Amino acid sequence: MSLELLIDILIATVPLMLIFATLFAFTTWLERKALARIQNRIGPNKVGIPCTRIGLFGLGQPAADGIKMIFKENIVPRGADRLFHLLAPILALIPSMLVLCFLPLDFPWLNENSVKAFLLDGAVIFFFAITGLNTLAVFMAGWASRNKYSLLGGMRAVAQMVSYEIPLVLSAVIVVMMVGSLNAGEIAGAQKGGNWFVFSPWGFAAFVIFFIAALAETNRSPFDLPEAESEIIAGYFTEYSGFKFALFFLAEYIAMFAISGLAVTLFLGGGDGPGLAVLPWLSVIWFLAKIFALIAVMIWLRGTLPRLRVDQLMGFAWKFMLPLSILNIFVAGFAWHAEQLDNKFIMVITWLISLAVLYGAASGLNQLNRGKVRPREYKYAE
Amino acid sequence: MNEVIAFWILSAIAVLGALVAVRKRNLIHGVFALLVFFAGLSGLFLLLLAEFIAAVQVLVYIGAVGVLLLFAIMLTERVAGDDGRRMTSRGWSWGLVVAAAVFVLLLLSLWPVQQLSMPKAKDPSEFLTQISDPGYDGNSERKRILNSVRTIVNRWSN
Amino acid sequence: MSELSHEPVLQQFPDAEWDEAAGAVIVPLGQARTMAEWLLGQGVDYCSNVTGVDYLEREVKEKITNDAGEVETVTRTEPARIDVVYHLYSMQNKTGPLVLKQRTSRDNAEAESLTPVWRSCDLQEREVFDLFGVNFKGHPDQRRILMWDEFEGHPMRKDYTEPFDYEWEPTPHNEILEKHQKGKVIV
Amino acid sequence: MRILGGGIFKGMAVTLRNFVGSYINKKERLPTNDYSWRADGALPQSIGDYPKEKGEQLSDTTTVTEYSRNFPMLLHDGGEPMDTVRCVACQICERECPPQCIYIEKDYDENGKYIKRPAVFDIDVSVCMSCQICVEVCPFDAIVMNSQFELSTPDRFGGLLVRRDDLLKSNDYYHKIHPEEAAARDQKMAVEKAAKEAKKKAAAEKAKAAAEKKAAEAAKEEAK
Amino acid sequence: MSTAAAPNYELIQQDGLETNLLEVSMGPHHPSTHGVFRMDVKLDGETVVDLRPVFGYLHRNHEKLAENMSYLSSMPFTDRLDYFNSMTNNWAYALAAEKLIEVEVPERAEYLRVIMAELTRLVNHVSLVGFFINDLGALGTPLLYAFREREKILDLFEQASGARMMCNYFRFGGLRNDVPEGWLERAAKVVDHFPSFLDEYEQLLCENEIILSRTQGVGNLPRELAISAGVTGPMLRASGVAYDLRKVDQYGIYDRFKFRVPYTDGDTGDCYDRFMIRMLEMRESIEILKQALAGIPEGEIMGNAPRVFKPKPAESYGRIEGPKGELGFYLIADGTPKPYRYRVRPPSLINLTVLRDMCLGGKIADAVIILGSIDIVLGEVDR
Repeated sequence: MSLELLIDILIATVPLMLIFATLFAFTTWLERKALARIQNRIGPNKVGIPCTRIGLFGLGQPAADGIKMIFKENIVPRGADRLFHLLAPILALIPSMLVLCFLPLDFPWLNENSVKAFLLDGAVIFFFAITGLNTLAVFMAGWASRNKYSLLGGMRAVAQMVSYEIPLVLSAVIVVMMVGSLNAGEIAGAQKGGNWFVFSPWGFAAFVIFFIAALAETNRSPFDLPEAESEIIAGYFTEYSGFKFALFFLAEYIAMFAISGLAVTLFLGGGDGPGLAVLPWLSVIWFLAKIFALIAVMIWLRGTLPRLRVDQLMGFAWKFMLPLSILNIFVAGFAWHAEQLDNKFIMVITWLISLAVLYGAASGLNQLNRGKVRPREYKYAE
Repeated sequence: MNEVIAFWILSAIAVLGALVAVRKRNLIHGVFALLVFFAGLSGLFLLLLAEFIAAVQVLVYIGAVGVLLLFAIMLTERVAGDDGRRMTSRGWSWGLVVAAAVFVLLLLSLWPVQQLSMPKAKDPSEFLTQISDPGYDGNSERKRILNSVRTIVNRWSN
Repeated sequence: MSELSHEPVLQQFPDAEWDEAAGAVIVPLGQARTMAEWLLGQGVDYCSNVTGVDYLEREVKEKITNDAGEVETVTRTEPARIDVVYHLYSMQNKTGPLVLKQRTSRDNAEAESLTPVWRSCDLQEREVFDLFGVNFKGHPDQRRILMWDEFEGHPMRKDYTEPFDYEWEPTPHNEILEKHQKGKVIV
Repeated sequence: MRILGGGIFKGMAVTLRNFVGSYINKKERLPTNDYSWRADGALPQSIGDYPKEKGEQLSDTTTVTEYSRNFPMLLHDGGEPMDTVRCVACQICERECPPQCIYIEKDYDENGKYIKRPAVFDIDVSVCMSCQICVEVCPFDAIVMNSQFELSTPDRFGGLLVRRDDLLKSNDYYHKIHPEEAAARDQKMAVEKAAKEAKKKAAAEKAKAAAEKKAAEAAKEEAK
Repeated sequence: MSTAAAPNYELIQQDGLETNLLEVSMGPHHPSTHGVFRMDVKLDGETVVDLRPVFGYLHRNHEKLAENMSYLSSMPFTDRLDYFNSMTNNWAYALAAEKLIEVEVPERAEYLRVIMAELTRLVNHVSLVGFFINDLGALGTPLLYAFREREKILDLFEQASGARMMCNYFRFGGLRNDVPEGWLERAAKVVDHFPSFLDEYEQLLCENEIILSRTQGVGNLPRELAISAGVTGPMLRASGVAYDLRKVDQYGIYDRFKFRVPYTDGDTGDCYDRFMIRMLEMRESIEILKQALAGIPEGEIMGNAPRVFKPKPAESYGRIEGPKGELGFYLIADGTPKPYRYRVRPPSLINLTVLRDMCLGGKIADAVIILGSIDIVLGEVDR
């Protein structure tokens, strides 16, 4: 009996890990290539099939990088906390891998029982609980390296992650409110048939807040302060090399997948998309495609934006995102009640009002926070 | 059988974490050990099918309390170095007495919990189907846990 | 750019000399600070360049007309000295330059710091201190700037000799090549 | 009214334009890999696929562009290099070289007589800073700049100290790598040569005239 | 004048709670110190409470080297001062030496000098803006766009002088050689294309909210302090002083061109102003380039100055408006072929005087961008 359970668990988890590890490799290539093109470079194009000159658009690059990473020397600084230095990358990887299980991916090889092992009632809550562990890993890495830059990076990371978790959760609350369930599968199911939450003013606002907070949670540009290269070298993984660094790297990307996956589940209809009636397994493809769309936007932002300063980052979370997401909860509540009335006209009015309120609040908060910051005019002397 | 093994493993982790948290000279190490203890506890909750409490345990204790502790240490201590300060206060004997008293209290309150017993699932997979079953009433589980907590509290206050 | 005339300076400070060949005002001893402050009041608000010049003791042959009206070549010894040169401009009037020189002896080189008047002298006077060994009285933070703190000597002085471990890399011939073959020079 | 985050969207539009442009409009967006905007339009020789296969040697005429300079070479006018070498070992370049990377020894025949060519002419490539001062001060147009760039070697003194015989290159080679400059130099040399010859001729004529005069005077004297 | 007061190198004491300061040595190996520059920073949390610039890691005593070789021989060494702008370095040195030997520069050479100097200014400003945004944390996108355009100008330099960065192109009394055939047309093409690139660049950067909020109000440099501290170049103009040596000294033939000098009204003088002044200066440089490329005459390129000469004993100070500020060369001739005293007035070094004043009270990230907005090149700071 327990063997069957073990097999069930393996069937559910191993493909998940394999798929996302492969996707991670692919994403590193994609990111390098896309960034290169954004910056008018070519990007990796040499590494393809070994011992030939076939480049395959540089698709062999992740493999080559991986091999390099594994064989690189593992350097632990003198005076560093050896145990924590070792534990930190592992602790970073485990939670990000773990939360992948909560994504409502309907793999065709999973039977009714096994897949639902992960569809706990409180999947969304579990998701946030476990992604919160990342903070600890980052702090551990920053502290254990015994490097001032690492410590600064770790402190920044903790402050940033704790602050952005609040708007992240508050915007997810809206969806939970609307669906009335914390179950990821139910949330995805509620959006079947193009009825995605992102297509409503409150849903859209929540999605934007969620996405921005997700950028901050995963330390992506423009919120990559914990690893701000121009200020604190590489932040908390300044002192990491070789395979430990690779683990951090992997953890970061897996976390990106996970949080994009949650965004897809909450706002973009999960595996919903055309053609599902004919081929049910397409839902997995749709799900992954949506994740990649979000990751593409992340890459695009990374190629465009400089980063914020620490105080601005905090100000943005507490003075802009938090009030807006709280307001959004109220807006969504009203909208929910309006929806219950089942009246087209009222719905339209609700839409318009909530649009106006949200946009007005956003620009008002923006004005408040920005102060006198605006483009300037200059004089000329002949 | 499975849950028994899991229970012992998790308990061991929790107890070890707690012991290390108490014993460690280095405050940061201590905090992380404490977090391990919390994690073990959360696993125990999960084992009791109290998944919500387990999640909240992780969210609140590891996510919030742990980070709060780390922040507090970070802001008050010299984080970059571990100065070997006295880890036991002079009044440790009083602490021992209080700890023993608390332990006895807990021991006294232990026996009704055993009566409550864990859900008698014959098949582990039943566990899971039970959870995913639409008809499964999570509330009753919660009630059960709450009842046990209430019993403990009542016994203690009486 | 119109010239910044030195005449008013000479009028104000009768002790100041005018060096025609160099086009510079030689600041009388101990009056540099007052002169600088006066100049700042006159609108000379910008000190562009501060540097030192080291002159070793040398013999100068000069043609002079003696009392009898004959041209005569006289050899005289010019004492060793260090000049600290300031190039001053006025940003508000867009005039300049006015060159000030503080003269000091080589052995116990000491000059007045003009940093309190013009902040731009700060790093440059430190550089003169570092490379020429001129001690600036009144400089707020006189440390070595380009050389390291433990360095001995002042490299820009004309009589400075390189230390034995000076890393000099000419073409590898003769003794350099020999040394290398003996394994003494690591290149 | 300013759109919220409008500046960021503008910036994103620019990066998107560049992203797409790097696929469509390579000439504009990827100029470092597309040399068609250059005057000659050609991809520089040997740059195309730079890291070569093992054993695949770069040819001797590697050059980035015909204008580039890298380190000096000695010119000879063809044939046996040391017979037609232009350098006379006057050591002006050795004196003027800013980083002191040239080392010259004059050549003497067995009688100890100075023959106008260098016995040793070494340039230390690791010290040379490609400034071209030696070319400018050379009165004999004997030293010019090579543009070969594949010079890396693990051997500090054997490989980076370039000896006379490796420095000697023919004028034809010079024409190949720097056609414009070489032609101009040849022309200048021709003009100088012509001037010199004219001067020589004039001097010779003068001497001849003087000789004739002398002869005439002598004859006169004799006649006396 | 209060602003000219001596800098206070005492640690700033804070009232109330006492906290331990974190001392961080930023550099000499740090991604954003633009070379081997070091800032000893004392941090209270992330706030900079003390900052001490340390340099000299690249010191090679350029001045002493030049005093031991002929005037011409130190020309290539001037390339290595500010290795981004070798052409303007050459020009400043040539200007100082030409004052000593009193040689006329031919018309065509003067025009080419202006063209080269303004192209250099474009190269410097466009890459500086790129580096600056990099310091702000962008992933090098603006920098690579800048380098894309810089590449075209460097190609022009290579075609004219044979080298892309260490040009060593100017000579006393003219230029080393004439530009090759068709060079002027190619240059005109590059110059004509540049404004459209600048449009795109401005669209990418100038309205970006993150850049605005990161740079505005950061690193304020008041006008009086800027003048007193001898700050020059775009940094001075960003602090509200319209002082441009191309207008003031009118060296070379700058009096013939019509161009404007952008400056602020001096209220702010922050990083944003310094960044924008450079953007605007590029437009003016393009105007000068267009006029110069249209007006360049045919003719000689080199005056009749000898390669090696012995000037009469005299002193001269030549200065130009380099892209980073006033670049001056102070020469003392003593009748030998070598200068008796050779001094470089490095704008990078002197602009660093105010680094501490601008950084105090800011965040550590501000210190990085303030350093970026000063625009230093360590080859010139350390010499």
